[in-house]
Amino acid sequence: MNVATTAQPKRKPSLGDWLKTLTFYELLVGMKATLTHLLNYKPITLQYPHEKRLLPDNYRGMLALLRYDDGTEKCVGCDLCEAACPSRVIRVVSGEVPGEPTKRYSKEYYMDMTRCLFCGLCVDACPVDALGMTREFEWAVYDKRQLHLNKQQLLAIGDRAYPVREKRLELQHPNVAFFNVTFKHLPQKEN
Amino acid sequence: MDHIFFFYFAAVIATTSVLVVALRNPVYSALSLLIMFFHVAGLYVTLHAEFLAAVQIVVYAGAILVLYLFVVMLLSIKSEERYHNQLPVAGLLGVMLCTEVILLLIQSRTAASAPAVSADPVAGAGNTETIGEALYSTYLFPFEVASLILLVAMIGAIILAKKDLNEHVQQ
Amino acid sequence: MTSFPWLSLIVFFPLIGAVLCFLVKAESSRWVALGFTVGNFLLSLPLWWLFDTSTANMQFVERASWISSPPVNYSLGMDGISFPLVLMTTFLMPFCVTVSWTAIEKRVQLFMSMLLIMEAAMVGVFVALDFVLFYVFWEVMLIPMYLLIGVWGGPNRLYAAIKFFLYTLAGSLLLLVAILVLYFQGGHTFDILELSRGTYGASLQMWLFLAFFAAFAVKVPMFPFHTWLPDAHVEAPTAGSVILASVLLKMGTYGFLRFTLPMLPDATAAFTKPMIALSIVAIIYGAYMALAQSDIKKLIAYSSVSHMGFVTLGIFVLNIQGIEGAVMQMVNHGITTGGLFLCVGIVYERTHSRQILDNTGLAGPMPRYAIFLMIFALSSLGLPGTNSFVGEFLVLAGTFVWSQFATAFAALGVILAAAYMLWLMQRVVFGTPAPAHRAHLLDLNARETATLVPLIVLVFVLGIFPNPLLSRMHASVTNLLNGQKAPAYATAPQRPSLPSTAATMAAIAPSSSEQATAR
Amino acid sequence: MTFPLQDLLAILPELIVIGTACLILALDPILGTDKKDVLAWLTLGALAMCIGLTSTQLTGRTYAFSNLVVIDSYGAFWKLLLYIVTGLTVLLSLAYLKAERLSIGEYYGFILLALVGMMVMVSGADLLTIYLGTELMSLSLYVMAGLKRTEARSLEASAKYFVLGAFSSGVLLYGISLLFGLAGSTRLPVIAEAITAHGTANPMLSLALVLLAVGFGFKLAVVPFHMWTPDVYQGAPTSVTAFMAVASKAASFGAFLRVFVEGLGGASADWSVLFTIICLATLALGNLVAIVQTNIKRMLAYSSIAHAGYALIGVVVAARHSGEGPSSGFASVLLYIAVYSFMTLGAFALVGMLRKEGQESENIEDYAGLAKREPLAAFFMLVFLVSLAGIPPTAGFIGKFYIFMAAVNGGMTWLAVVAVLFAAISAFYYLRIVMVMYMREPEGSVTTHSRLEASPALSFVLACALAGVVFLGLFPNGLWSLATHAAPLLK
Amino acid sequence: MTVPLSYYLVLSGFVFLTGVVGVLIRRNIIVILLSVELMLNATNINFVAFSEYFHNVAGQVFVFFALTVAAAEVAIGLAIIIALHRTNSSIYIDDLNLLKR
Amino acid sequence: MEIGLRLAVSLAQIAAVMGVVMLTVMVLTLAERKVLGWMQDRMGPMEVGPYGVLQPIADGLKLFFKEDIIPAGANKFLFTLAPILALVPALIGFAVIPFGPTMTIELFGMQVKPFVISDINIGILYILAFASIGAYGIILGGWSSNSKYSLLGGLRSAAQVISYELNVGLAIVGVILLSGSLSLVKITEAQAGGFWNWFIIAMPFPQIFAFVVYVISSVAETNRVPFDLPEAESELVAGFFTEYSGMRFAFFFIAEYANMILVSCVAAALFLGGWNAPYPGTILEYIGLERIAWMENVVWFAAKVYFFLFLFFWLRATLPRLRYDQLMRFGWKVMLPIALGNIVLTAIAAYFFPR
Repeated sequence: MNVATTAQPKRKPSLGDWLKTLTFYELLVGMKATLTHLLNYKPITLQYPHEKRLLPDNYRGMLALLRYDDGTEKCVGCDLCEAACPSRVIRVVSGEVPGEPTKRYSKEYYMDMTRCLFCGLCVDACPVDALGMTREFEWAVYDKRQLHLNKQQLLAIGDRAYPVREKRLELQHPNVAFFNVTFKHLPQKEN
Repeated sequence: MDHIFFFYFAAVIATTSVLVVALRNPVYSALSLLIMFFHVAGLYVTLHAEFLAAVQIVVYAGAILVLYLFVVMLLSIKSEERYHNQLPVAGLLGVMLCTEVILLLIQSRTAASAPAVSADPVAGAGNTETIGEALYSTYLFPFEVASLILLVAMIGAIILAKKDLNEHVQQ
Repeated sequence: MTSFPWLSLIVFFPLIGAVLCFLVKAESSRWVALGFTVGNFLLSLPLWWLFDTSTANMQFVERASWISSPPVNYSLGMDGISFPLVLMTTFLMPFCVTVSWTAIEKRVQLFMSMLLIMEAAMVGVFVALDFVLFYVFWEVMLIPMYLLIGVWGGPNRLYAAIKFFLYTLAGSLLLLVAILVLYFQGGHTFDILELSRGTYGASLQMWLFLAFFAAFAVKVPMFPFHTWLPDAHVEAPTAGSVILASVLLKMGTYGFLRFTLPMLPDATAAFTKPMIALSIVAIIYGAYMALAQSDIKKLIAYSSVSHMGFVTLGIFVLNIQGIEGAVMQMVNHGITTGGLFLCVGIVYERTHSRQILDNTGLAGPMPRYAIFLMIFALSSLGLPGTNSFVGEFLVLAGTFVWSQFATAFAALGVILAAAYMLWLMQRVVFGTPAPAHRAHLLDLNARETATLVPLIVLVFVLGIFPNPLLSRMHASVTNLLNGQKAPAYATAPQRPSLPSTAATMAAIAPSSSEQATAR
Repeated sequence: MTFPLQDLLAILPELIVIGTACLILALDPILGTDKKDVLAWLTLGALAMCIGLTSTQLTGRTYAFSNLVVIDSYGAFWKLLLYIVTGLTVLLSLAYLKAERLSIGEYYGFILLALVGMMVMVSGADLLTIYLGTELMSLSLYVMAGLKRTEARSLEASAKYFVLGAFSSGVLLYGISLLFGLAGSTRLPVIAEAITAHGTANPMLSLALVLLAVGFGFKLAVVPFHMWTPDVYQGAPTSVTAFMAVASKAASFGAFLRVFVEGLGGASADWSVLFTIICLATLALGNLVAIVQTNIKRMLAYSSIAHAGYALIGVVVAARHSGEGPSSGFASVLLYIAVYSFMTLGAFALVGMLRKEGQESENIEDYAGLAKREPLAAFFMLVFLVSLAGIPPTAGFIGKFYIFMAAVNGGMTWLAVVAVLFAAISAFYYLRIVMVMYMREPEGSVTTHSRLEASPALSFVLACALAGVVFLGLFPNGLWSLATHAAPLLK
Repeated sequence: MTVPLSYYLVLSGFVFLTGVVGVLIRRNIIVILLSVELMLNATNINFVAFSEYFHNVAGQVFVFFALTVAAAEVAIGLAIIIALHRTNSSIYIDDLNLLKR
Repeated sequence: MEIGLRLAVSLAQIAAVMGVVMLTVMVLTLAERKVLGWMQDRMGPMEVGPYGVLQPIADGLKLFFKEDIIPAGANKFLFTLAPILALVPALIGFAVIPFGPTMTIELFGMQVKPFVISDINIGILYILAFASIGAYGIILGGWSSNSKYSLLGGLRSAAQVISYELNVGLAIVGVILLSGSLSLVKITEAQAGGFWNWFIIAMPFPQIFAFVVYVISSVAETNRVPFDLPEAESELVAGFFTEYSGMRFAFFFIAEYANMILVSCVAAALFLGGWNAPYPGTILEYIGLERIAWMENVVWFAAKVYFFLFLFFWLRATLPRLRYDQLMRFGWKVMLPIALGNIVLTAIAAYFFPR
């Protein structure tokens, strides 16, 4: 099909065109197509609850808070995730660890998952890798308030999705943890 | 049996015809008329005019009345608040004609027996054929005139209802 | 008797002029109209000599079939009754043109052609011998007259025109019904002479008489139906007034003479008394009304009512003096009143007012005019020596035979006529002219003089020598009264006239001519 | 079943008209907007052919299509009249439609279809045929009346016409059904036989008569079934009004006479009383109400009502004829309607021609000073109005003359007297227009008034109407003999 | 045991009258047309009844034509009503008063 | 007694036919979804019952128990009436359809025609008459809902149904001309003796054009794709039954499917020989099983009907919806002339070569 013929606005219908109109040729072509599909029936449907698709490796599912292998929370309550979130999903209330004036943690941590768009920016922003994305997606609930997750729930998800936890660096002083993590090329303290 | 059918049909026809006039909502009027058409068709069947009964429903109920409803809805016509002020005139006329009808009744009681009932009913199994035969032989000329009437109606309706006269010119 | 179609010529000659008037310019249309009216008069003039005075038969008869079913004929003819009226009509028409010469400024062509159509129709009415033809001519006059009054009339012309039209039409339509009834009762013919010969039942005659009366009495106009006349006269242009007064009014009386008397003798006899009563009422009422007028034209109009009362009076006394006097009076009234209207028209052109108060003291600035006016006025009041005297005297003489009492009342009309006319003269001719109009009061110019002089001449001629005219109508009138059976056509064998008729003729005719010559 | 060639030949004029109508409807979309005149000329050509054909049918009486159609001189008379008025209407429409921007080709098709309806009406020998003809005519006229669809008045006229027309046709059909019940057939001769056989003392017959009278009364626009007339005449485009006022009325009279005389002649004693009353009412109302009109189309509408009253006199007296000699009543009706056609057509043609500020000058006031602006038009109008008033030497007089003669002959002189009194009244409103034309000065500036450009066709129409009015007024012999030739076939 | 003809006549008369009254008292043109349909149906009942009692097929043929005419009338009538509604935006017969004087 | 018995038999017949029809409707609702699914490489309903075969019952239960909502401002009476008006005409039409061969059996001493409820001589007109009533349900449903979408849908539907009904009627005329009868039984009998006698290809004038017109028009008349303008989901939400729910909605739904079945039955009877096999006689007859030969006929009839029903689905799967003006133009400017021309040609052919 070259451009010249399509540019012409109206072609005088030839005898063949008339014949095609009269015999519903185009229509029959279409019907043949559908009939062919019927006869060569190969369904592409996935019976979802019964069979599920394989998820890709980098699937971004439900968010989770992580712990170190000793069970302590990774989160240091720095609020960076809250700042990074474009949908204002996250709310963090941070506080000092009692007795350790330089050590902070998140006293409360909320995620409103009804608003989350799973972009992963919070995960990127976290300096201590305290956030992670799971492969969970079946999160249908009857009450959308149930999607307003608190810290315990998020930690629970993390526990569920990340059975293998990162080891806590014993030598790391809580006050320099920042550097340790972010600048990994720097010389580390000896174990 | 005949009487039962007749009185049933007559009662419904009379009631619905009054309703057509009395109901204030045009849609209800039309629906009453619909019911009446059906019963008139039933009456035709008792009078051995099956063909007409079917045609009555096809034309009146199926075409004419649907058109009415269509227009009523298209123009979104509401029910009337009041009747026309010609009520006295109508009443007078009604009384006058009622008298006539009563006279007619008295008279036709005697006259109804007058026409001799011939042996074979004309409208037997071949009711449709008989009508067709009459239409195309005896009543050929009126038939052609009727076709012209339909032609006029068709073109006239198009001309009247078209939005702009010079529509086709501008194209 | 010639076979030359004189009457058709006279009837249709003006119609040619009417068409011609439309085609030419306004200026020339006046000349065309003048030419055709004068020509028509000249055409009718030979009839004076061709007319056979010895016979009561129709003369110059023409017949042709017009409508085949019902048999309506185009038949024309003339006898002693219609003869003077035809001549009078053709005689007056040129003056109507000349008097309108400068008075009419707008739509001159239309005006002139209307005049000519009027002339054709009027002559046609007088010469028609077929009832339908008569009716056609009778009605044809309505529209031109309506336009004459309505277009060129005075300020109140619309009202006057429509009033005139409706009165006349209503009457004449009843006449049409009467004509049709006559047709079926009188042997399925519309021929006037045939119908005159028929006899009709008494009650039918009554009804027919009433129908005829409706048409003719409106036209005359007799007393209760006269109300259109003052309006029409006052509002009409001069020529219109002249035609109205001189010719149109005569048609009513002509109708009485031509149709009512011969066809419905019994009804006529039965209605004599009321008719005479109405006539006398008209005479006195008209005169009284005239006394009260401040508008000259209106005054003359009411005087017409009064004068026409004399005519009907003369007709319905049903004797030869009365009827001859009536015919005479018809002609005279035509000339005299026509003259008066012409005079009023002339002065109206100058002062643009018809009020007596605006037109006082004309003798000073317009001496010639004053003389002419005076003569017409005197003629109108029936001064012996003028034409009106002859007619009125004959009528009164006839009435005297019928009832002295009635005569006394009728004579009252003459006296009142003298009163209002002389009073009018006193105010108009004498006294001092209104200062506002002083400048406009120029004496008669040549055209106007030429308009009036022939009439003046005729006033005296007919007043002094009425016999030539009387002799021409004598046979017909006698015949009319004689058993009230119309004569056959001239070609038909003549019936012997009864000796009693001859005796009456001998008794009356010399006396009237003697009186005339004595003055 | 044989091919009805004989029958087809008998209705050849109808077939020609139908064929032309269909041809026009087919040609209309093909032709450009500026070429619609072709359709008019096509129409005229067909009419000319029909005149020729129908002239040959002036003698004898043949039935066609199993006696449903009758070809006789009576029908031929009406048909000839209808051809002429239709032709004149088409001619006058040429310029009028252009001025009103109504140049749609279907117009001519509808005129012809209406004409077919009228022809069927006047030549039907069967109530059914006549009814269908009436409907064909009416439906075409409903559409034509509403042709100015952008104008509310035109549509209002159409709606009123339609509502009352549909009502009247319902009434008419009911009457026909009763007659069918009486006679067992709707053929007029059979009905006549049945009436003579069974007598008229039958309430059903009376009811049928009343209903038929009402039905035809609407078509004839006689009082009290006239109420649509003024509105419709005023609202419809003037050329359509002319056609309605003339052709529709003529055809209605033709069918009316045929039905009531040929079919119901046996009961004429009954219906003539009814029509005497209707006639009187028509005369009175038509003439009296016309006086107060200020719109000339309305006035002419009332005048046409009144004229129907005059024509009814002829019908009534012919039905009640008691005088000696043959009744000329029906012939006088025929002649009257023919004469009426010419003068009314002429008057409407002038109304359509004269314009003010691009609109039709409908108000009588708009005619003020017409004699000055348009002397010739005023003169034509004068003649038509004079003729309408029935003043000699115009045709109007001849028409009234024959009608009154019939009345007197029929022994109903009183009716004639009443009629002449109303004729005198009618002169008043006709003359009012003359007065306005000739004796008033035009109001406003002269330039606002105009008229259609002097198209030869329009001039021809006016000339024809004038010639008809004057010629028939002077020489009615030919028409009268035609009418007398046609009318006796009724009995 | 057949139904007498007069019964049908009375029925049709009643329906016809109702139609007439409807035409007179209703203001809505559409309902008026419905009333006209009532009248036509009354006529048709008459025709069919007569046809049956006379054993004459003509009556049924008439009904056929009456139906045709009714259909044609409705087509034209509704077209008029629609056009009228477009210009006047009312279909009440009282509101049609442009054409008075 | 006689009457009562006859009535009882008739009622039984009616009940049987209604049962079959309702069953077919049920099957159709499932079949449509399945066929559509398969044509679009889907599976259709699979959940309820094995391979979803019990889906219609589930749907029915759902609709039956669903809350019946009447919108505010709706005309309650008409809103209730409309679905009934839509359903009843669709079901009534089956009274004259011959499902099987013309035969009479003795039952309680009466002659009973088992395969047709009532063989009336104007059968086809009867069907047309009641088909035209179906429009009322739609137009009233649309109007009484007091919703703009519904009203528009109703109006569209009324115009469309009337327009296409005309074509249906005209397409049928050719068949009537050839068969000389309006009775469906007679028409079907006239096509006996092999597929060459079916009116779709029968001499003297094959009604193939009429057939095409009929099929297309009946698709339009039943408001099916591609003529489903009245219920166009994307334009009018759902057309005239936007506001309907529950059983009322079900009525409309059943009416639509019953209508489909009806027009399919008529098409089969008129054009494809009805219950006639495409060869003379029946195989069962040949092999000596005259007693149950009717079964073969009934099967043939069912096969033809199901072919048409399948055609409906097939078209729905294939074609997009038309624009409204296209729809009308197609009906009046294409279908109508073809149907008229067919009548003229058939009449001429039938006149010169009478069957």
